[in-house]
Amino acid sequence: MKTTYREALKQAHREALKKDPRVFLMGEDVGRYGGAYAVSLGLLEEFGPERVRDTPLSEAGFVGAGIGAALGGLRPIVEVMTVNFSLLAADQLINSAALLLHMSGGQLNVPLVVRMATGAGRQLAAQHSHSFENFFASVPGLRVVAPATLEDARGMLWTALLDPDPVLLFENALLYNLEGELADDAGPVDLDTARVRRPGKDVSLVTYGGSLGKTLKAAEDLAKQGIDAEVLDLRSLRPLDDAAIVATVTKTHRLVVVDEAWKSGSLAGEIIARVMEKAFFELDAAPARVCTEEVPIPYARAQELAALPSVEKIVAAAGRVVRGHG
Amino acid sequence: MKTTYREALKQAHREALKKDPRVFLMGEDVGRYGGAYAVSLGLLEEFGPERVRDTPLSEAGFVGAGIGAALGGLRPIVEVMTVNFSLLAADQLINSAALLLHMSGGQLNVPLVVRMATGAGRQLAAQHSHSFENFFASVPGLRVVAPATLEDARGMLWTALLDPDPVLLFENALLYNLEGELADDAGPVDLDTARVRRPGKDVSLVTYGGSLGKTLKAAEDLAKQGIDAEVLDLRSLRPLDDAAIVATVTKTHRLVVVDEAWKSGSLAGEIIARVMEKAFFELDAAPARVCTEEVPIPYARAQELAALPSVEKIVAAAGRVVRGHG
Amino acid sequence: MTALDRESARRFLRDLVRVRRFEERCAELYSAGKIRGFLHLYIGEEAVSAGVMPRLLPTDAVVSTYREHGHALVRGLSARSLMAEMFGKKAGCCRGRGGSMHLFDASLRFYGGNAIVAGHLPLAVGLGLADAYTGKRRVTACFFGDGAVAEGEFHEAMNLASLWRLPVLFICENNLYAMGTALARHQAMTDLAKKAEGYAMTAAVADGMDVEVVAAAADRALTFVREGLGPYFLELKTYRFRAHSMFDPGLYRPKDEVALWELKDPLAIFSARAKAVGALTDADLVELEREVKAELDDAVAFAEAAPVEPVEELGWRVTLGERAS
Amino acid sequence: MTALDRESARRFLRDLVRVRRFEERCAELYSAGKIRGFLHLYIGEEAVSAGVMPRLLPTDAVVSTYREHGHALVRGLSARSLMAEMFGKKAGCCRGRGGSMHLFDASLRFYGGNAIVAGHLPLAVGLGLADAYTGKRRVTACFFGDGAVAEGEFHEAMNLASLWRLPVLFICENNLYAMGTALARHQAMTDLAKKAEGYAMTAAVADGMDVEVVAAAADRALTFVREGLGPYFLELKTYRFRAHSMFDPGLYRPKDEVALWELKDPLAIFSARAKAVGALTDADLVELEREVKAELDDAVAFAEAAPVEPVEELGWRVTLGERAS
Ligand SMILES: Cc1ncc(C[n+]2csc(CCOP(=O)(O)OP(=O)(O)O)c2C)c(N)n1
Ligand SMILES: Cc1ncc(C[n+]2csc(CCOP(=O)(O)OP(=O)(O)O)c2C)c(N)n1
Ligand SMILES: [Mg+2]
Ligand SMILES: [Mg+2]
Repeated sequence: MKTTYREALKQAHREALKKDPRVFLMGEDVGRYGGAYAVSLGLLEEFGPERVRDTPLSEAGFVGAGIGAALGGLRPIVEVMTVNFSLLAADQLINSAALLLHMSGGQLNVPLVVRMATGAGRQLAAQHSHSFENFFASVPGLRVVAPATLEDARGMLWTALLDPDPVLLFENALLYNLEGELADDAGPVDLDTARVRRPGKDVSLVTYGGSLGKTLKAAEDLAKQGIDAEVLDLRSLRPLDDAAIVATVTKTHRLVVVDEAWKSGSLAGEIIARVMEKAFFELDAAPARVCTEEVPIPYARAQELAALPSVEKIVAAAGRVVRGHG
Repeated sequence: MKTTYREALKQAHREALKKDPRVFLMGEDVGRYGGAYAVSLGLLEEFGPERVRDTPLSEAGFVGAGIGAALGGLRPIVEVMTVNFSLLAADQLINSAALLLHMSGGQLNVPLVVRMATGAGRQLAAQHSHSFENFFASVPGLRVVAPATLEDARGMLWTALLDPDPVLLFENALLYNLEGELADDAGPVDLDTARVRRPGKDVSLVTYGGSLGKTLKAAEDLAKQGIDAEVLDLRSLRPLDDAAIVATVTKTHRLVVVDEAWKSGSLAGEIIARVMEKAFFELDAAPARVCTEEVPIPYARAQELAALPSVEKIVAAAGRVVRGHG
Repeated sequence: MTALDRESARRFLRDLVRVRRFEERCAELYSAGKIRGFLHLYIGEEAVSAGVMPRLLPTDAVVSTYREHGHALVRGLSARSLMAEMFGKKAGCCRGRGGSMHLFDASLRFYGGNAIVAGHLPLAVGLGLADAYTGKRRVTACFFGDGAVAEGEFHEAMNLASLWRLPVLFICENNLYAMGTALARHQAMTDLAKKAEGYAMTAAVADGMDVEVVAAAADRALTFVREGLGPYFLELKTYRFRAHSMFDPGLYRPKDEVALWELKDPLAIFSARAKAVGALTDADLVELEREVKAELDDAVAFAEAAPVEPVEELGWRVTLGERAS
Repeated sequence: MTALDRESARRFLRDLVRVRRFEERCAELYSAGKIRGFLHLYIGEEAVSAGVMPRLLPTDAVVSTYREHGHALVRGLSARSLMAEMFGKKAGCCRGRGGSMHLFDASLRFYGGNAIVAGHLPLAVGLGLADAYTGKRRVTACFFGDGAVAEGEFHEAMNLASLWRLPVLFICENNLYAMGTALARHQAMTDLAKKAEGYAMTAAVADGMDVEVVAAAADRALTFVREGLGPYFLELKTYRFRAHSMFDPGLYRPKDEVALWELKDPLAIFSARAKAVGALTDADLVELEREVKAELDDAVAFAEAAPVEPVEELGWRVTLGERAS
């Protein structure tokens, strides 16, 4: 069936709300407004205000309430409207959700799902264009995933709800309108493994989330230049699927990581470090990162585009890595 | 003169408060209590409550007020008692302090200094043992430094106050009692450069902050094993002194990074990625990271020690990197 | 309220009309694809800015939200610099980097244009602190919505300002909705001014649709703050006539509620009154609209013609200090 | 308050004495190096826990701070499991991972032991939400200090609880200081119960040094919450007789203030009264002290002898789910 990423997410919510009475959705404007990105449009009418719960602007408060509700036996889906506001809930996500299980001596697990829109590219300027995935992915106790396809948008939510630990789902906001085919019986997918989205032998392009599309497009362009790129979609940002990362690098011996975060401190850096630690002798050339420039992301279109990873930048980086410098 | 890291910091505060009437210190318990780590003990009496200002428990509020005061022409030093509570001020530090200059088209710089204690090792358990330096170091618009010596404790504050941009000073809490010699005329130091704290030729041990002491000790132990390690103290975590990092690796061709953060997403990973990007052919062996294990840091002594980087772990990692695996 | 003279009537109406027409023009330009990103219109709420802003002194500071075109315009940022900003041009007040949500002008002490709800309240506290510290008799006026009141940063800022008796005027533009969430669904205490008591802060409520009422309330508040009596919380009840942003389908408000508030249109109310008391004539209104139209035509033409910031300047002033790397 | 019978007098005094002696033992053991990290003693504040806790049902939930030994002990965590925890032993209630600041017992619905000031208030809201959602008639009691009231998380939690009418009892242990900062230096509104009005929440204030007064106040509050009337804010005025933590030089409180409060010692007051009304005798007191001493001697011996968690178990239950890496 033809559908969109948004619609796939919505169906995932509907399924979860139907299957398990402990599941409820809460967040700013998820109800009457229908969700800032219209993911939950219609769900309030279908499931009522207890299960599709509008919250005040209180990110720490309602994320913390989600943690408490999970401790109390429910299966909350908390929508933090965007990653930009997740900073206000960072204390709850890290000091409570992530730490509780271990520091209580293994007693208190937190079966909480937190969803948020992430990324730039819509001219929303500096305060509304962040990518903090790697920060949360650095925290033991959390699981972090990034659905980049319709199948994952459809399938990750239920698996996340089954997980006994807090799971953060990062939805790149540019993906909501993504259209494509989805099997009628599409259902839960694993949260553990990276996936090769395009096999290739000359260079590994490792990416996730909103950058997958650009990277696949770059791979096509590279093919025209005679470079056969393999594209690995990480899917899970914590834990990382080290085996898959090492496997692709062992195959191609060249590595480019594409990541919408600022380069310094990016997940792209972590990937490179892991490859060095685990497969040092596999690389035949210096790896490269295609990340966002180290600037607050500007509003003006040309400036914003210049700041973000692009197909051209990926093609250029892969070209350099394959052909050597210059 | 013989002194301590704490005392050096205090003298730096006294000097700043004396030199510039726009400078004031604010934070939780900096006044009557004398600072959670006694850094400001006596300053209230000397400079009065306007300049040594106790705040309520409102991390976002008073960090934001520091930003506003900086915009209003003052030179605030804001003490966030520990990095653990900085999550509550992350929105202010990132969405306001870091972004304002660029997104206002270059109009509004924020000459703010934020100090905080960081790190583990005192059996304070999971919520009080964090190391989030790398998260802040990933944000354009911020400058992040980590004084690891008496000289830097004495000298970084004034330079930070002269800086027109927000500067975050991370003080590892285990350093406050560090004793040593400090020149009577010790004064301001630069915030830009990494420093070789011990020259060596066989392996580069790159580190910062609270791990410098362990790393130097490890270098001594390695010397007994016939391994001559060079120890590089990063000092500045943003921007990183790439030239110094590349220089040491170009000299030794072996790299171990020591960092008290959790390994995934650590600054140690960023260092390795940069070395790969900028000096790929220099390394003769896979680099290694000695970081904190990926667990919430436990209270029990043996468990906490097992979780943290140690002299033994550094020695072992360096040994492996120099001698090859095994 | 003193009797309305011709001079002040013209000023009030001019500000109301400038903001209204500016916003209407923005809406059109958004549809035409000239303005992008988020765009939050102030239509319906003009009396707040037109009432408060002229009572501030040039030495005072203003801190606002992402719904701040009206604040910026009445504060004195030129229509040209605002329009160019929204077009993403270098001649904009922030070189086109900020867009609609981030309008700044340091020379006018206009501190944004902040898009994290309630994140700017602590900044206002700090600006007030700087004035108190240096003994300057200035006021910082901080605008925010009803939705912001639920945020922790609101709470911390209110306590700090009151505890330290800082010269900050908190102006809550209570338009009854935070995006699609009605006040009673986001606040346990819907009488927002009452919340000020919890911070021992003086407060008042006023009709935010009547520019004269707003101005009088602002005067009382400003006198209080300027006399060094501490901060002040002013709740202005208002309503936005348009959707929250250009992405908002606007399904959550009853039609008759909207219709009822439209009857309180601040432009309609004020111009009718000004004519009734003889302070303005129909000819004045026509003249005023013509002036404003000319100003906006000029601003749009200017913005259209202005160049963008060159891509090479992307990294200009990420920091102000010299940096090694 | 009903007349004091022997049974309840014993219970009250037992709890007061157990907490007091437990804390004194902790202080000694800290000096002896057996307990490490941060240690925040509850001495002086015992009447709060001894008054509130027995009024809760086993099905209710408790959420507390880092100054929670007294809450944990009266809630029913054994002295053995607490002492072993503070010794960092595997037999501790959290396997020695939490220490003094992080006492948890899921079976008793004792949710910490939370060391980020005010960070646990949203958790209490969530626990209350779960009960409301499932129609369970349970109460979540959340303890916090006066300092926590300044945090944004307090504000957000209070609004949410009241907005959604959740069965949460907020208990503010107002000991007049947040570390070294006196109430009037951290709160613009020092009458904390008044803050509840800003959230349309019912509130009361009571003497937190008198265990019977506390119990009666708790009963009123719990009846209110259990009847589904919404959350309740109970301010209990108390005082800590010791320093904030073992690192605190304690220079910020006037000696005569401390002396004055020491006259209100909850143990002294209550035992005197119990004897005066004939509910207890001196012999009872001696007997009780002996019992408690035996319990604590046993707990310490147990903790001393208990093994630590093996280092190989460091990574046990970082997550509960199976993970690839
Ligand atoms: C911290 C934060 N959370 C959420 C948002 C998304 N958001 C933008 S405006 C808004 C509603 C704000 O309502 P209010 O404060 O009443 O201002 P109004 O838009 O009505 O003027 C929301 C939820 C945001 N920008 N910042
Ligand atoms: C968010 C946060 N900020 C600061 C601290 C450090 N700190 C621990 S206890 C405390 C004082 C808390 O005072 P109060 O809430 O009155 O509780 P009390 O200690 O008096 O029981 C402070 C500042 C912390 N743990 N968490
Ligand atoms: Mg509003
Ligand atoms: Mg207190």
